[in-house]
Amino acid sequence: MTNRSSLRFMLLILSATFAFLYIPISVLFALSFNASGLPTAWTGFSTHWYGELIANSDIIGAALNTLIVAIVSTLAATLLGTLLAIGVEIRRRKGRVLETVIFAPMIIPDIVLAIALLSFFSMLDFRMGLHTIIISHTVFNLAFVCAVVRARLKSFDWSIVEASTDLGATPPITLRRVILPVLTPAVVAGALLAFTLSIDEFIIAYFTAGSGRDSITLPMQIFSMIRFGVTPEINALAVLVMTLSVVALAISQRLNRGRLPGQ
Amino acid sequence: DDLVISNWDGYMAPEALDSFTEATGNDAELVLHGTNEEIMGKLIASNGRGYDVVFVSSPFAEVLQNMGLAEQLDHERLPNLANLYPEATELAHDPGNQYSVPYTWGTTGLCYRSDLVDGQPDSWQDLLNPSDELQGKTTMLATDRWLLGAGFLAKGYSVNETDPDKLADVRNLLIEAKESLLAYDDTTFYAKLVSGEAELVHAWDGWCNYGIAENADIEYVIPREGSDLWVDTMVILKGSENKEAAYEFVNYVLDADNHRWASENILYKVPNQAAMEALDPALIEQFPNLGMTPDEMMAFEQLRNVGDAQRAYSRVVSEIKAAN
Amino acid sequence: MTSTLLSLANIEKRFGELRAVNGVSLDIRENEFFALLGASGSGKTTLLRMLAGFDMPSSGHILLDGHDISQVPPNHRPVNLMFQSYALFPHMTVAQNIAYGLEMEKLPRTEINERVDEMLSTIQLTHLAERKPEQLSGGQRQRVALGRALVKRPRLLLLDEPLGALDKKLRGEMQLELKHIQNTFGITFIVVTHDQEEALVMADRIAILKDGELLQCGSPHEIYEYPVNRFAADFIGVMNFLPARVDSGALRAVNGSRIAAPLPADLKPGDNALAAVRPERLRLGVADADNCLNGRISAMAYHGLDLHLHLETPVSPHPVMVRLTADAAEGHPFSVGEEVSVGWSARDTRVFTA
Amino acid sequence: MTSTLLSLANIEKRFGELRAVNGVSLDIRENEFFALLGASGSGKTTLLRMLAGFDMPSSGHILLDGHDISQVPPNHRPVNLMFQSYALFPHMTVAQNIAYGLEMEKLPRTEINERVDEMLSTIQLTHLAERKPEQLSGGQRQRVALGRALVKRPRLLLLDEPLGALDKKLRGEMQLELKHIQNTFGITFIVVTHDQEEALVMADRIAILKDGELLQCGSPHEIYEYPVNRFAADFIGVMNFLPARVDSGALRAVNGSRIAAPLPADLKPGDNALAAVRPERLRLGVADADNCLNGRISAMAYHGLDLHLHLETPVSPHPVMVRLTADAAEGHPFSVGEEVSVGWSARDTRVFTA
Amino acid sequence: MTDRKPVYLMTPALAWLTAFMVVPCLLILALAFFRRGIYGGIVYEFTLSNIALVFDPLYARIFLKSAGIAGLAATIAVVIGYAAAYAIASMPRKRQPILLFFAVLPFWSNYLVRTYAWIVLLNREGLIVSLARAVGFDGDLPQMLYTETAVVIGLVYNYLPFVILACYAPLSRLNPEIHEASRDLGASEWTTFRRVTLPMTVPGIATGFVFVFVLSIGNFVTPALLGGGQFQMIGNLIYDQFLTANDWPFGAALSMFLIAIMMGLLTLQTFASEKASGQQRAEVSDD
Ligand SMILES: Nc1ncnc2c1ncn2[C@@H]1O[C@H](COP(=O)(O)OP(=O)(O)OP(=O)(O)O)[C@@H](O)[C@H]1O
Ligand SMILES: Nc1ncnc2c1ncn2[C@@H]1O[C@H](COP(=O)(O)OP(=O)(O)OP(=O)(O)O)[C@@H](O)[C@H]1O
Ligand SMILES: NCCCCNCCCN
Ligand SMILES: [Mg+2]
Ligand SMILES: [Mg+2]
Repeated sequence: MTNRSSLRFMLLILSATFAFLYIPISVLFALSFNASGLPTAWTGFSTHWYGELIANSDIIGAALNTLIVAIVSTLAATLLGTLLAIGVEIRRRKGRVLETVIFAPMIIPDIVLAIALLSFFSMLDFRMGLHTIIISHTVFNLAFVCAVVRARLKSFDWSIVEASTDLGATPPITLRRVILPVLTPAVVAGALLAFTLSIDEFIIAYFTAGSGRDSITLPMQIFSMIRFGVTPEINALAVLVMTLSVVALAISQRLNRGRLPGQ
Repeated sequence: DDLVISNWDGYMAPEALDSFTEATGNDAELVLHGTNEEIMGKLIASNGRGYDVVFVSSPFAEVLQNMGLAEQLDHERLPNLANLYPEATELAHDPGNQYSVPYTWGTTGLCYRSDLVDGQPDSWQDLLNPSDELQGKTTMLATDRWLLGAGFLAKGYSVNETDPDKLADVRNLLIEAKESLLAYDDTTFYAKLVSGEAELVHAWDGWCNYGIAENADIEYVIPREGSDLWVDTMVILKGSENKEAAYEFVNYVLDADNHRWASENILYKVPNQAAMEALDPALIEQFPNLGMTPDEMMAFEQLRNVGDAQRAYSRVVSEIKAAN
Repeated sequence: MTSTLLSLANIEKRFGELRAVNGVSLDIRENEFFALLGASGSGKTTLLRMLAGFDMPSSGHILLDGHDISQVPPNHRPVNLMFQSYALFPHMTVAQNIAYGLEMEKLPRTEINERVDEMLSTIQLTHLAERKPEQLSGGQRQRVALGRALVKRPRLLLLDEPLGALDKKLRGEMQLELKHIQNTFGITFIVVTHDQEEALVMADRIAILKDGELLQCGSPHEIYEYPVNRFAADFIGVMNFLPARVDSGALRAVNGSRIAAPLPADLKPGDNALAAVRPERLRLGVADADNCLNGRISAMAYHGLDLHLHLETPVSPHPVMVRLTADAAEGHPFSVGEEVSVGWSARDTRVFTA
Repeated sequence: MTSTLLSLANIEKRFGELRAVNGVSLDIRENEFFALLGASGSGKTTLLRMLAGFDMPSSGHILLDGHDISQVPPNHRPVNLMFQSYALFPHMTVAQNIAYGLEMEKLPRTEINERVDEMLSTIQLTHLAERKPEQLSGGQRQRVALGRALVKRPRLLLLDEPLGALDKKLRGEMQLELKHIQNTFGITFIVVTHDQEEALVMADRIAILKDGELLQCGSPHEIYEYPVNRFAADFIGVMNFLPARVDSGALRAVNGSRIAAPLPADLKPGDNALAAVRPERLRLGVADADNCLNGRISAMAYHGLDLHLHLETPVSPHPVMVRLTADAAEGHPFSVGEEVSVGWSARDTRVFTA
Repeated sequence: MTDRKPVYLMTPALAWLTAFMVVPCLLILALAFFRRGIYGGIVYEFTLSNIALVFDPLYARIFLKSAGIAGLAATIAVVIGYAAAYAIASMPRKRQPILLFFAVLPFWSNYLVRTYAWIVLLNREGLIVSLARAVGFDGDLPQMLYTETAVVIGLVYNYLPFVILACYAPLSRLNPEIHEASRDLGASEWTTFRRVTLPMTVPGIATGFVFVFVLSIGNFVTPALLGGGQFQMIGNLIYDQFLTANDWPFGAALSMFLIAIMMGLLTLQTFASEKASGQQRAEVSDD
């Protein structure tokens, strides 16, 4: 796997994939700096749209709400989904399975889940807001996290779990000190996936949001703006979000040099 | 609590709520919905709670009424109703404005690039069965009622037709029409005209105006077979906990100045006589369809809730969309 | 000191159709060094896993200090297992692997460090303390697994092939260390090993498993000198078997010659039997031997400290093996094809039912 | 038949700072059974991995039939490796694991099936052919790994501890089988083993690795009887070392007594030296012995076929080990604390620089 | 005790799912057995007509069509995503998290924004065409936007990172010696990949495939924007029943149908991937 020609081949695959992933991104990057804001023609470099963006408190507020929803529901889903995956795999190894409930959140059409939750919450007279979006996002996110972690658990060496127990660790300690660290790459992958899903989710968020502005998420905001096409501010926002993410990563890298998630 | 109003994006003057607050002392919040369907779904599932005033198209207002979610309007509290054209108080979906107040109205027709399209299109056939040059350069509205509407009008049927045979006719017509279509689009069709991707699109008049604003070669025409009369309305919800303020809001909108101001901002006709009479003539010059009179519009039939026939409509639309 | 620590009562473990462990009953005494021997797949690992608590016996009971521990989870049993496959924690260094069990006991950090350092030097891995398992050689991994189990000083330590991957030198040292730890801390050991010499040297008692069943259990001397049956005799050490028949109180080889040997009571005239004698009990020449045998050298093998001769004889279809000390061998320059006579005494002969 | 198959020229492999293999040069002959011995971590696996083509030497060359194969990928080398960790395919059954290598050769299905069946019976796993590796015992897994490599009948077969997890009985049978396969198919074997006896019995030649360096390479007899230095002597078998000094042509032990031994030429008067003698070369009594020694029995160990005495003597800080045959031992009922005299001859003594 | 452990690991998630999925969804899905009111709404009168309607060939056709598009998108995404995950997993271990990060980063922009970027690229007057013109190509380019191809591209693009993540998880710690053993036995890199690595990572592939498939079949934004609304996914159909037609009973019936089929497929997939990856019940317990 480490010989040079296959390494070169791997680099080729990576470059091609990343090119595919980033071509549309470079388009919106360019658009965000296009003076006219129209996708049709380049009319000169301008940071005008970034100014517009900063001034647009609706968009900024929605973006912040999205971030809150994504982060909290990712954390909750990662925790619940990972534990679920481990539990299911332990159990499956013993021969009993209960897959359906676990797959369901992925398969249930968004609109069904959305309407069901809204009906349910209003039946119970549940106050709605960001928290109800978070609760709802956690439902499907945890299923996705669970699926990723399970894919990894299929090739997990369970004898180290026995070793840990044998050495006196209680199940929670084994979980924390042995299973989770070994699963870290998969858990990180699951969390990234949940975060990504949540950040983009529209229907369920729309239906489970409260009725005020304080629980409007970015996709809700953007979908409602669709009749004007994608405005250049939104492109600017997308660029800003990605840039900030890279900056955050760089800072966290610097803070714990050499220690990355997944190591 | 703040008054919560749900409306489409850009369907009010941007500062409208601030001046409402200033004028009445009521705090108000605007939330947005992308489509009628979204807000309807949300209202039905939550049993009409959480919102005070919603902006929806007339068939949806009818549904709100049928489901018992709409407030029976107390006209005493809406003195500005008097500003409406008489025609606007007797609209078919809600004669006497029992539960809804018209906010905007207009027609559905063809919006096209006069610089690219040969001659002036004047028939639904120009859309459904376009000339060779227009192949792959037309779009139709995607929402089921308006999509079918184009077919009904082309065939000379009622836009609320429920006869199965006639529905089948329309289905066949629209399936054929699909061949020459670039896309179904009810959100960005005007942008496609501006970019030149499309040259002739099925459009609501006001929205065609957005195109005209960017490219003066864009024009709007009502085909000779006619149009529907669409009406977007304001509905106060029965479940509203701020009815007082909700009435004040609707009344505020109906104020001649305010409603005119809205029209100038969003380039839609408003059913407000006082407002329309005060409209800047230059605007009508630039956007001729703003000049259409209630009289002319009343010639057209309104979309109505079709009850059980909705199932057949959905099915037909599915058949069209599934056809290749 | 001979009180019973662990009692297995009729333990059975099934995997589907297969009975991996089949009705084993056994007492292990306090502070004993107990060796489990058995062919590959005979159920040794399965047995240890049940003692450690990872598998439930399909039936039977396990008593520790007289209490049934079948329901006690592994982390609450004062029992540790060193895994045959090592089961090292891949994300921890050598030192962390070893410290883990002590941390579970919530010992003070200084004590943990002390004991880990001590263990590292015992297993001679001090210089690799910071390595991850994947950067270790096979033997180094085994030593980490061993150290990780040993450092806990449990009452009962189960070791599944603890020294299998080590060279002889290191194995010798580790054996001494195991003995030392046992004596110092009074730990009871159950060791699975395929190295019979290891078992013979180190164990107080040995159990032989065959196809999940307990064949024999006894001191090394008993097991080596008085195997209960043909299989046990064959399994431990090397044994020459001579087919024979009981004939009016005497044993006769296939060629009719008499074999002088103590006859077990249950053999009746006419029964088929096997006479057995260990290669090292055969001596060159027949002077004052109870039994003697002539044969032709069919093969010779040099084993460092001794020389093995394979003899073709009239009394057995298989070559008879003779083990000569290097000393004895150097007196005679043997060559293949040569005829030699060997003798042995009656008391070195065992007789089994065939 | 003694043409060189494989030549290693000054092979070196570094992991960071560590030189896991350090300047090894070696010729392996066609059809030879070559054993690699060395302490845990001495670089044996690393060396095999370079031969198989998984690791590139940091420097040096590997020639097969005179051609440099450093750049040949593993699947194009007529070389197979049996992994110390087995590396079985977890998703394939035993039979599929074994068939895999033959399928790679695109052999006809019938031949594959035939050879797989044959190999299954060789490794005695016919009844487990349809099991997955995780359902096998340790020894069974090892046999699958062995079978998977053997069935390919390559020109050069590298075996990393092929029999380490097997009980003695089975190991003996497998050893014979290895020899048999080698003879039948003319395969050259390089076997890593920690079992010296295995190496001594089976190998045509043995190489001893120490800290990545080649210490000695020669026939088993050479290695056992004429180790090149103290380490080699100590590593293979058991050796008693007696510290000594060269004193005008003679060797004197620490207590001043003379040690009769052939002196290596490079030892000069005044040098420190070590006299070495194997335990089995010491005899009870001093009749016609060149050297003699009195000692007190400090420990006794019964090894089945022989008895080991540990003697405290004035000539060495460590106990001197004596290995007596069971026969010889049964004559004397020894007891700890007893004084005994032992003797040995000059030609059994080796002398090393200290 | 080993029996209790999995239960309490699963309890929080299962409780969550029960409260916020099972109960609410059962309430809604049960509507499949009731009648739609004349003006929408529900008439609580038992009927199987909604269920029967699902088996109309029209809906089967829509289902097959959208399954076809989703399947194609999932297949392409799995091929690209697996290759990328494999490449990431074969990079030095400390680089891997960064590579993963950059693989998902584009997807922290916004779905619509990315989809519009594709419109800008693909449309008749778009960048790709302009680029082709700029380099001197003046033939007719096929219509790219508003085609099935565009829909598939959009789906693949948007769900690719999920495949990468799903495949990376099992690839991240494959034992290299198993790979080496295969090479040693005479397999080329490719054969090793096909016969060893691939089967051992089937769970990841299956997971990735399922992700793209379920997300695609329920997607309506991409078909609307990149497909010009000319392709209807089953998710879209269901959405329309609930929101446009206000026909909850039929929407519920369609949903049940979709869920049942997907469950069936998933059960098959679990079964198949367990066979392929060598997972088996470790023991036959006697209880
Ligand atoms: N990937 C690696 N990174 C760093 N050091 C390594 C790596 N692999 C092996 N080593 C070190 O190289 C040395 C030689 O290892 P090798 O596996 O060749 O030993 P070995 O002779 O096979 O030992 P054993 O008999 O214990 O299997 C050891 O000290 C080991 O720790
Ligand atoms: N999970 C399992 N499923 C089915 N059979 C199993 C399983 N584990 C072990 N076995 C079988 O049970 C028998 C006993 O296995 P065990 O591991 O106890 O043998 P062992 O004595 O430790 O052998 P070795 O010396 O080779 O390690 C073997 O035949 C093995 O194939
Ligand atoms: N079936 C529920 C899946 C929810 C995920 N929705 C994500 C939408 C991303 N655009
Ligand atoms: Mg075992
Ligand atoms: Mg090794």
